[in-house]
Amino acid sequence: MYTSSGFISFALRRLTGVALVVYLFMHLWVIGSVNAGPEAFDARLAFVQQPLFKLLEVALLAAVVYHAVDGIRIMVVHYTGITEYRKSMFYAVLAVSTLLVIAGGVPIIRFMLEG
Amino acid sequence: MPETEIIVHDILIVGAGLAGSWAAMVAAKQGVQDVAVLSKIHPLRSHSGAAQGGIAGALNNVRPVAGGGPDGPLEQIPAGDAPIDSVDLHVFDTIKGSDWLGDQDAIEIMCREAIDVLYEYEHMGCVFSRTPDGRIAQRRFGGHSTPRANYAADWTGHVLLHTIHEQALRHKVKFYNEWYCMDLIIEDNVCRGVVAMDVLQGKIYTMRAKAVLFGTGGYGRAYKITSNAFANTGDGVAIAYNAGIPLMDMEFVQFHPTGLYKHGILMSEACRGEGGYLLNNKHERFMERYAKGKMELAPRDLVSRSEQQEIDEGRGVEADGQGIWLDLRHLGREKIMERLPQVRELAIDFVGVDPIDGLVPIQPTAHYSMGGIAADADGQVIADLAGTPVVGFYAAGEAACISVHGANRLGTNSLLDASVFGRRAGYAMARFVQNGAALQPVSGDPAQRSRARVQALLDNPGTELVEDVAQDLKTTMTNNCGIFRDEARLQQAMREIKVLQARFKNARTMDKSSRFNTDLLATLEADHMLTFSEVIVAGALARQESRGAHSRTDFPQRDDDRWLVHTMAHKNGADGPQLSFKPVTIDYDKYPPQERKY
Amino acid sequence: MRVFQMQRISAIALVVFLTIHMIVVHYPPFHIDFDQIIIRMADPLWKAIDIVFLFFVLVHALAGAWVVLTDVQRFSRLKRAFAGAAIVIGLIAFYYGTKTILAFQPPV
Amino acid sequence: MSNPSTHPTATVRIQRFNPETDAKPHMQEFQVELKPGVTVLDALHEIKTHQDGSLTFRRSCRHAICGSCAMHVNGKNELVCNAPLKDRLDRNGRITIRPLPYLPIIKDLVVDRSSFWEQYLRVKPWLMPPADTPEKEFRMSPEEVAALNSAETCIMCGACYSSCQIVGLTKEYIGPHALLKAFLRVMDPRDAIPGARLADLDGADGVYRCRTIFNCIDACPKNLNPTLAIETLRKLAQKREAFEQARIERQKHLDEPIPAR
Repeated sequence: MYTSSGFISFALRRLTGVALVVYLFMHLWVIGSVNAGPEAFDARLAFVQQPLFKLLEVALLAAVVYHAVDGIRIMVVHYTGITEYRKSMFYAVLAVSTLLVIAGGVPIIRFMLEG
Repeated sequence: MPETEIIVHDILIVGAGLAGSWAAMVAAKQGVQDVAVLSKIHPLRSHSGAAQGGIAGALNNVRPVAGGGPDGPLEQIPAGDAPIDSVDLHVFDTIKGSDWLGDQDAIEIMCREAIDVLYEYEHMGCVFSRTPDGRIAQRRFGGHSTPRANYAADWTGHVLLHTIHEQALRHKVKFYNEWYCMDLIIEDNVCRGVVAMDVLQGKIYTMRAKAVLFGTGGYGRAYKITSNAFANTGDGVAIAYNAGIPLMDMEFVQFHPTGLYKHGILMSEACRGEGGYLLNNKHERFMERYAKGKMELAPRDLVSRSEQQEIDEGRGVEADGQGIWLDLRHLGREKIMERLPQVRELAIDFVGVDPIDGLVPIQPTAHYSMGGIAADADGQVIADLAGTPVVGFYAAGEAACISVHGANRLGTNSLLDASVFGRRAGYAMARFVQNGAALQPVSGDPAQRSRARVQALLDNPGTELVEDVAQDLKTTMTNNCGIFRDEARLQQAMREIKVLQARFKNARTMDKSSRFNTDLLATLEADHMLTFSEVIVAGALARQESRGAHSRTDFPQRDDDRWLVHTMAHKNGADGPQLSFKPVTIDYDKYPPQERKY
Repeated sequence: MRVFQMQRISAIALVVFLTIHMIVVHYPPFHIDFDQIIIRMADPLWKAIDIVFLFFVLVHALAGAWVVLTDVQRFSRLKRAFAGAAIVIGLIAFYYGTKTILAFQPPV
Repeated sequence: MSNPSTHPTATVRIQRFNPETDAKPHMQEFQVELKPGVTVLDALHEIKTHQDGSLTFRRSCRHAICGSCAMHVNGKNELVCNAPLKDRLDRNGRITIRPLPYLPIIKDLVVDRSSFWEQYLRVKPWLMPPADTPEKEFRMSPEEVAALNSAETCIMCGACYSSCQIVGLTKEYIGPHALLKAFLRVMDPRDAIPGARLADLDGADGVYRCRTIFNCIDACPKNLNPTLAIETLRKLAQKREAFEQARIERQKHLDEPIPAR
């Protein structure tokens, strides 16, 4: 096993990617209930709006944000050829992701607590 | 007797450095279908790749700026301007460098073909440094009267080795990587193949071939401080000697003036070619006392002797006084980074000094083996003073003594020697095979002897460690058969070698396994070093004169009346080497012996 | 077009669409129900945006999954099978998703 | 000679594996004296020659040019010959040495680099010179040579290759070393087949298999940048025909002096 910041970023990107693929199909399934009418839709929606799912939503947000921001970093490397700042760029991705997750996660948690 | 698996090739080359790879590539390119190379390490690990400074050749691309002095700036020669260099001048410099011991016909071939070889390298993809108008860049080198060291920064050997290996692959040469040659099969003065071990499996094979070439490199590992790789244990030289082939001029071992202090790792001569100084503990450029005309750019034997004299007279540096300063600071950061980047990293890594702003401690280091397997300019190995060819056996590169370097090699002539004569041997072997050479029969099972040898080493319950024997050999060779030699010390070395040979019989191989047994290889290598070291000392004892790298304090003068001859050493049973002497090829009209002054 | 380029182009598209999607649909994270969604989805422009979004998200997800699987040597024989499966799954999901998007109809 | 007891000792943890006797690799500890200037390779040598002769590793030049001795030291790939031992010790005076990862182990620290060399061969590492060669050298500008510096000093040690997680997942990937060699050939104005080379590299096993993990840059003992070479090749592959055309134009003038600027 060869650990490095490059490997951690790669592993996280893959893990979040796979998780998001799984989520995507669940998401389609939930929204798809509209085909069965408003009642079925509201029932499934209510089911996924329980507090536990709100917590999972924060995790989802984190996955989306990291995957996206790290993806942007990789594309910056592709199109600029900058490699010498590879470590600091990864740390910057972590910092930006964390900020975005906090900004997006706090309202979710607050909504959950306030009901 | 067990049935042995036998491997057959048309041409079999042992050693995959520049000489071996050139020979293989050329033979394959000439249409020989079945060319194989075996090497105890991967070909790209060969020590040719460690050469740094350049490869000689009178291309006439560069000249000193008028009025700049001996270490002034260089410029490209403008189109149409008269050349400053010539093959003849290169020949003369090489002869003078060799202290007139080099065979002048071979030297002439080398210097002439240098030009073709260089352009061929370039056409094959070698990435040379360039002049502003796009020609191959050249720099000064010790003992050369013009800037004719063609270079690729300070990794010249590396790019040459990779280039030629790639081209050998392109021409479908078969490589046996990590196969160790153990024996040479010669019957009735005809070479029939080799015995070799597949190191990975530990299996020993008879390998038959119509022609065999040894390009197995030099023997600098017999010394304690050496620039040589671990692999440079002179296996081929010892194997050939054991098979009855004569070794020539073995006493000539070159000490390079700038090995990193204590490590021996090479700081390229390009350091001085680019204008570096050598300083003693008083910060004097002491070369002024020894070679006023050439200063630091005198030939290596002279500079190493001068350094050793400074050290011996108490003007050395570092705690034990065994070092000398190499001063590159005045070259400036830009020049060092552009021309000597590898050298800089070595200094930082191994002695913790950045040459941009620090003095690098160096000392003479055993570097190059002028002697080796006696061969002619086609790489054809000879069996005796009359020049009787050993049919089907060739040698090239540092393992061979075609005698272009005589008593002292000039820097950048080694890459050239390996390339030119490897290439010529390739053509010669291709002709030999294509003119209908037959695969000669082998009597008995030659591999059996090597198997027994290996088994005996593995079964030896001895109390000695192989490494201790090898270290003691290196110590005695360094102390008693080094830069300065005399009768008493050489006798001492001879006695000690005999003792060490006896001790070796009681040495145990610690690793008893068959797969990838590098401990066994080290044992075999130690055996080989003990074999050829005796020949070095015997030659040094016999040669009662000082010539080139062989410097006898009890015979400080060169003696052309008695010693303008090559030393030939044949194995004489257990009695050690039997010496005979072969005249040097000299064109007395063109290059008569002169006093050698710089 | 190479999978590599599909990934890059869809990634750039997703950065845009996903931002819109997150802000509009999930924030502020009030309780969502059918009625609220219906109001927005009444606009055909939103339907179009969501269909395009769905397309890119499926391309990115399935191409990504294919890359993750085929980076493993033992699956490399199945490269084509995986690609076929991804295309079939993609088409079915796109059909199903589009149908879903179109199913959001304002109450008559 | 200094008294051995005056030197502190270092603990060298080495992963051992002898295929003839061991089912799987295990760690073994050795003690060596920490003399000044000792490298990691010196320590391995001391162990091999005086403690356990069966310890097996490759080495040759001992100054970072032959590429034999790349190993996995404290979790990083590097050449052990120019690595000072004292710089590699942790707080407890220990160093951990394993063979290069992601490659089959032959014995102890010796790995099987077959896939590495197969990929090297696959990119046709040799230059294909133009059909017509001039009497003298092809002319190359110092700038054209400088562009190759970042690839020509590769010593094929395998440190990058075996640091790459993609190589760990699939040996079908050409790998950073061979792509860097391909870059050297593609960028060389003397190479006659850059288009064919780019076409070969432009597949799923070539430049598109790189996942931009950067381990190759971190691992390279010669400070080379295979990632950047791969990025460059990817871009060149997209404008392959124009690049090929430019090469044909350049080769019309390969025997002419570079004009002064």
